[in-house]
Amino acid sequence: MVLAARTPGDEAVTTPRVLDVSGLPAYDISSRSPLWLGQLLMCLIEGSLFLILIAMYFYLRLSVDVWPPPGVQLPNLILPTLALIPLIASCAGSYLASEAAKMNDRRGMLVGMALNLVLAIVFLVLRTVEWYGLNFTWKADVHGSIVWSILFLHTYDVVADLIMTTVLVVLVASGRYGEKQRLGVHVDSVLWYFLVAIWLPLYAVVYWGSHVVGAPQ
Amino acid sequence: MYLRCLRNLHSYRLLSAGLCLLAFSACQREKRELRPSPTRLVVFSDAARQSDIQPGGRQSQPVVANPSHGSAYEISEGARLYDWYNCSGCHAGGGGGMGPPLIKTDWIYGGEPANIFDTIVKGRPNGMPAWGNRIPEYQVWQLVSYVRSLNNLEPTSATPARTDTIQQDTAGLRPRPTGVASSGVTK
Amino acid sequence: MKRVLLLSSLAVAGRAQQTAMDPAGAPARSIAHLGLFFLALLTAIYIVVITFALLPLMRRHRGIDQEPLEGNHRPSDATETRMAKRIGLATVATILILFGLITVSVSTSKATSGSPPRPDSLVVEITATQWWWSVRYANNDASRIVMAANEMHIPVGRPVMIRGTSTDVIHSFWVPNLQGKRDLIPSRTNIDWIQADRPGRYRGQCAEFCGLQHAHMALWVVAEPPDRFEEWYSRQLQPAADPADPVRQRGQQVFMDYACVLCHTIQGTQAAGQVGPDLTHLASRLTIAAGTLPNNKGNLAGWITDPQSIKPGNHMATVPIRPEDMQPLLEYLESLQ
Amino acid sequence: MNPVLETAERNEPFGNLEPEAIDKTWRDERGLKGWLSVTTHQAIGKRYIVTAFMFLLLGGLEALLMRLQLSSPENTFLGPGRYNQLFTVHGTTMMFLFAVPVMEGMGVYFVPLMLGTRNVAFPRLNAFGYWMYLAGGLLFYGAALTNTAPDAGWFAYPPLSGPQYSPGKGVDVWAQMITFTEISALCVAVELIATILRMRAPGMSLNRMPLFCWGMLVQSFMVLFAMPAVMVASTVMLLNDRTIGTHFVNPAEGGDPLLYQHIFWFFGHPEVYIIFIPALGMVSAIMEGSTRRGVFGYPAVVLSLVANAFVAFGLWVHHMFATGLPQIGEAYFTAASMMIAITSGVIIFCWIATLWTGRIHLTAALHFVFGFIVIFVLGGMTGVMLASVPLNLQAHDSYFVVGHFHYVLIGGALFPLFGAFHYWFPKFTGRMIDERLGKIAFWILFFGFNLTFFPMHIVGLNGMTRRIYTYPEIVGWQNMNLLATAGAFTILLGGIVFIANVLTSRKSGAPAGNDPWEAGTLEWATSSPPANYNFVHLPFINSRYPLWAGKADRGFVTGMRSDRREVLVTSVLDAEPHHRYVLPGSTIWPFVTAAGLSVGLVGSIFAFSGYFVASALGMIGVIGWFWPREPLEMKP
Repeated sequence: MVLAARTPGDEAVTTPRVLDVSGLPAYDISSRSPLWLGQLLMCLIEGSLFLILIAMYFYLRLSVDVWPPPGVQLPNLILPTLALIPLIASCAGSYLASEAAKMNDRRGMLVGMALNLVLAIVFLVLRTVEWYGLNFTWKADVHGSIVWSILFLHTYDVVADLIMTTVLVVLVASGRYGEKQRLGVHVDSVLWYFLVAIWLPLYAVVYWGSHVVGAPQ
Repeated sequence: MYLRCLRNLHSYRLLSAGLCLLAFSACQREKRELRPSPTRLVVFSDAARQSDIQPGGRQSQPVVANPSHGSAYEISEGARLYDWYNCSGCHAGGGGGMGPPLIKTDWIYGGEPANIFDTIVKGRPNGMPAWGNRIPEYQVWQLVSYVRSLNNLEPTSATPARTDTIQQDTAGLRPRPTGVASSGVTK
Repeated sequence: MKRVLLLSSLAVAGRAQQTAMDPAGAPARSIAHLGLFFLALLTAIYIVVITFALLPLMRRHRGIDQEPLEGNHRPSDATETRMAKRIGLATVATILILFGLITVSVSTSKATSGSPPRPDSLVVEITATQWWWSVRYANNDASRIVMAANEMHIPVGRPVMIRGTSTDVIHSFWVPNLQGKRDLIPSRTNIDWIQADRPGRYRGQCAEFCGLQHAHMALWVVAEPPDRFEEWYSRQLQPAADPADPVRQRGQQVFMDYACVLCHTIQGTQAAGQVGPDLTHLASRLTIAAGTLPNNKGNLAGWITDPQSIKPGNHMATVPIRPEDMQPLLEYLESLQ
Repeated sequence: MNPVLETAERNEPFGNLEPEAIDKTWRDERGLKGWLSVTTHQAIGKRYIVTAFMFLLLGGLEALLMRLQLSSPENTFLGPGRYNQLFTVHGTTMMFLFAVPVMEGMGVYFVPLMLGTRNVAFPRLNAFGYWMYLAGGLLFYGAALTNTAPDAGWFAYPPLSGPQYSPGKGVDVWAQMITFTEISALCVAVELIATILRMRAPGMSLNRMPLFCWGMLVQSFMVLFAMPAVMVASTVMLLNDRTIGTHFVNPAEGGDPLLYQHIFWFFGHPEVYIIFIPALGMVSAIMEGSTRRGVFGYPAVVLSLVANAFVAFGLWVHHMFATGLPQIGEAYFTAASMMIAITSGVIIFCWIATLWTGRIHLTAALHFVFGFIVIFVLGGMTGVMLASVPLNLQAHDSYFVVGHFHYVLIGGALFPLFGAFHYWFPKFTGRMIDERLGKIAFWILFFGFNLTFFPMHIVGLNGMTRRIYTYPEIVGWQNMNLLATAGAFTILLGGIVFIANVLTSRKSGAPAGNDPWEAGTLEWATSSPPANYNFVHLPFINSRYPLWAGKADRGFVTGMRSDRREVLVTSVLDAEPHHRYVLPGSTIWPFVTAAGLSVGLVGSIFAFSGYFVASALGMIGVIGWFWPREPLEMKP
């Protein structure tokens, strides 16, 4: 497809020029799709949301001497660190599904998404256990407020994405899918990678934050 | 195009019905009479004497409507007065101290608005002074509403979730499920 | 524009002093000079830019008459290059001017904000509350501490360090004749300094929106020669004398019997409320209700009877004082010099 | 009817030319359900604009009431409670319910036309965004009518706006209304970026894109990074503090009211540019159409737009100089704030060069552009003064600032917008707007504007603070205030002339034809008003101003299917065709989703569980939205 700029006054073309695009594919399951770009932009929005929360964490940390506040027990590090394993592994499921979506491999998509879902649920269970172990709530003090906000917003996003993945599993399993839904599977993986990637700094802040930048009473 | 569609929707009717509903729910909560009416400026100069004839025990009271009930502004004024008239000196933030607690408690003298009103105006034995000879009726009702709001007896939509103070209770901190005693978690 | 400026300054002359354009002290004067410099330079630039923007409306300035007319117009390359050079020059000029402005601005900022330049400054603690100002003259000797409200007296020629905070919402301390504003924030203390170089009464006002009566939260700064200031200061140190006159004695009793005593302090009596302004020297003040009304007996009576009609939403309780009690109360309050 | 079509028919028989089929494919359903299901970008753009104008009128009336109250000292026309509600609602309406949405509406309407495509990339998201915006506006004004208007100012500083000092639900309504408009703004930003980067006409490389599209692109990216900040400030911090007792702004428990200010202004300052950068694009478009030449120094203008956006995120602290920050920070933020003057200066210089070298056609629209320059540059000058810390400390929160930002916002956004209405009116309606009435409206508005806002600078330096509902006589502010009030009513008169002009011209203006101004960009290459599908044949171009370039430099795309809503996806930089892409059809699900979400979000003002209701209803809506209905496998 040659559309390079012609110099003005180029007289090679005299009749109205016609660009026939009937040969181009009618769908493209790749990062060239507008939907993929849209998903990336969604991730940017959520990314800036979480970055602001991280900035808030450190701002609040720097304005007091004792951190975490008296009475708050330092969080357990083992469980959340262990929980990273299924979380990161679940990306493999996403990757499998998104590659299978390109090839229109129904079985691959189902296996990938199922793997993603199962590992993500393991992660969520571990998170719930750890979360329940925290000895403070958002009402305790500002440390509780910021930690709970981060945990809540990330969990909320994870659950929302998992519900969409579940819907896609249902569609693919029941055979009600076409290019559009395959594109959906592909794009769904982008959001999942993002949610996993953004958790790493959030994890560091929430669990290591009070250990590393904390100061005892 | 807009108007045509609104007509299709019958949304005028819908909208006005919705607005009426909203207005109904909002009117009490958002009521804010900055200037108390003259009838509510009474001070009860003989309050202290009256309290003597009702020592102890729960009194049955005629149902008196609390004019401040459900008004967010009046509850917040009550909170301010609670602090300013030094109720907190004895009752702390509601948890009690020198005086009995006001939160989640069995009311010694009854928890109806009229009971609390009486308690404030006439005082009670063992230390509760009679305030009726000093503060006007409208402020007593504001205090009544605030005290009741501490026990969720006022609509939650009219009550703030917290104040700009140190948390009085340890509601925000809970024991670990492993059974670590909550007494180890003090603020 | 000039005429409007002139008119407005005329309107202000002879009235209350509350303007940044007539500085009465060193910091405000530096800022006003900086402002005039900015104003002159920026006005000149503005006139030049707008002239160039409007000139093309006159045909002979369009500079394209020699070029052929088409459905759309494409100026010659020479014209475009000439324009590009001019824009480049204008941009460089902009950068240089801004660099100059930043330098001047930062150096003025250093000179006018923060702690006062002299160590012998008076220290005044301002605490803002919805909707009045508590003024406390700090002193290492506790018996030399003066409490006042809504009015501060300062000696001419001596810097005054302001340590400001708030008890509830954010307020802002602004006496435009003396200094720029400084926010008063709960749980923080902000520092600033003011200085008056000539005697006068300067009006200040809360500048950060603080609720219903933001409009009626003014204070007066009275700048006096040092000896007059010392005189005022020693008077303020005195507690209120017990009234001798029976009417005033009755008035004092009224004050103690009604709710007044719950909120106000009168030193030398049992009234020690911390909620409202200190009234020990009420009668010596220029205004009542934070600059809302001139301080005279009639206004005071109106204010006590029905504060909500004068300053709707303020936190002074409407106390129903019996008519026969009112006159003694006013007499007593008027005696608190 | 369509020039592209006519040319094509005259010169070349195209294989699959089926305008009737295309029309059938892109037509919206009729009836109420159809009206609620519309996903056409022109319809939604118009809805945004009309709704935003309703809010402009409301906000303007509120301003008039305030001006009446301030016209004389110790006035008792309005009490403090009502006045505080009025200025809060006025500011909030103008920022969140008028200025941002109207710019989005213009973008939604014109970007696909200027890019030579058929719709935005995500038409359903577009519809959803509009419904959220409408719901937010209805919530806000519904609450205001039932006396639940917020009264803590449009930036709602805690602790004043916090649980203790703002009893009632007004501030909660304010905070949640922001969520609605911010969801809407984010939807538009996402779809416009995707449209601009992926759906430009073949050959429209980035450096051939109209400046208005550049403005919308830059603005959309700013929305992307700024809106999450206001979400954190209004919802996470303020609303949660008020409803569930978090402590973000409670100093007693380690919170900090200044943190709120930082985060709010990290959004709030870019917000000004979010409003103003699309306006720069409009000015450029009007200038091109009225001087018959491309804007001088196109690359410099584009770079300045982008630089403005970057710098805008680095100077929020100049709203907080009075809070007492370290001096080194003050110096940095002074410098950053003044840097804006450089990039804005370059743009202004380029426009002046455009005016000098173009062939000026003094239309009503160009009147507004000149008015814009005169007013906006003055606002810029006072902006430079405000960037200086000492001057800022005197002027901050006084009427000087009120004057300044009205010069910047009304001068910088509203005048260009009015100009754009006059310029693009033929495209909206197919008829010309009355030029004479347009010019009369301009002169009244221009005079009234300066009469209202210029005196505010003076009275501000004379010590008049913002947001006071009255002032004593002794301070001597009454003359200036009376002038300002007179000016406000002059503006009202100008507005009435403008509205009358729009209403009469819409019915009886001269028919416009496709390209009444002989302008060069693609929106003029199609009929006025455009059909639902914009172009029968998608254009492909070879220059920045294809309509000026002559037939040799533009052409048509063939081979698109007409039986489904197909668009062409092109590469990001050079716009080389990559694949065909099918846009989803009209559906009622975005409306249903928005309605469900709204119910939940309104509930969340009263109880946190409202968010779960919102999520559940929203999720059901989204599943319905994406549920496959069309033939599943796409044939090429």
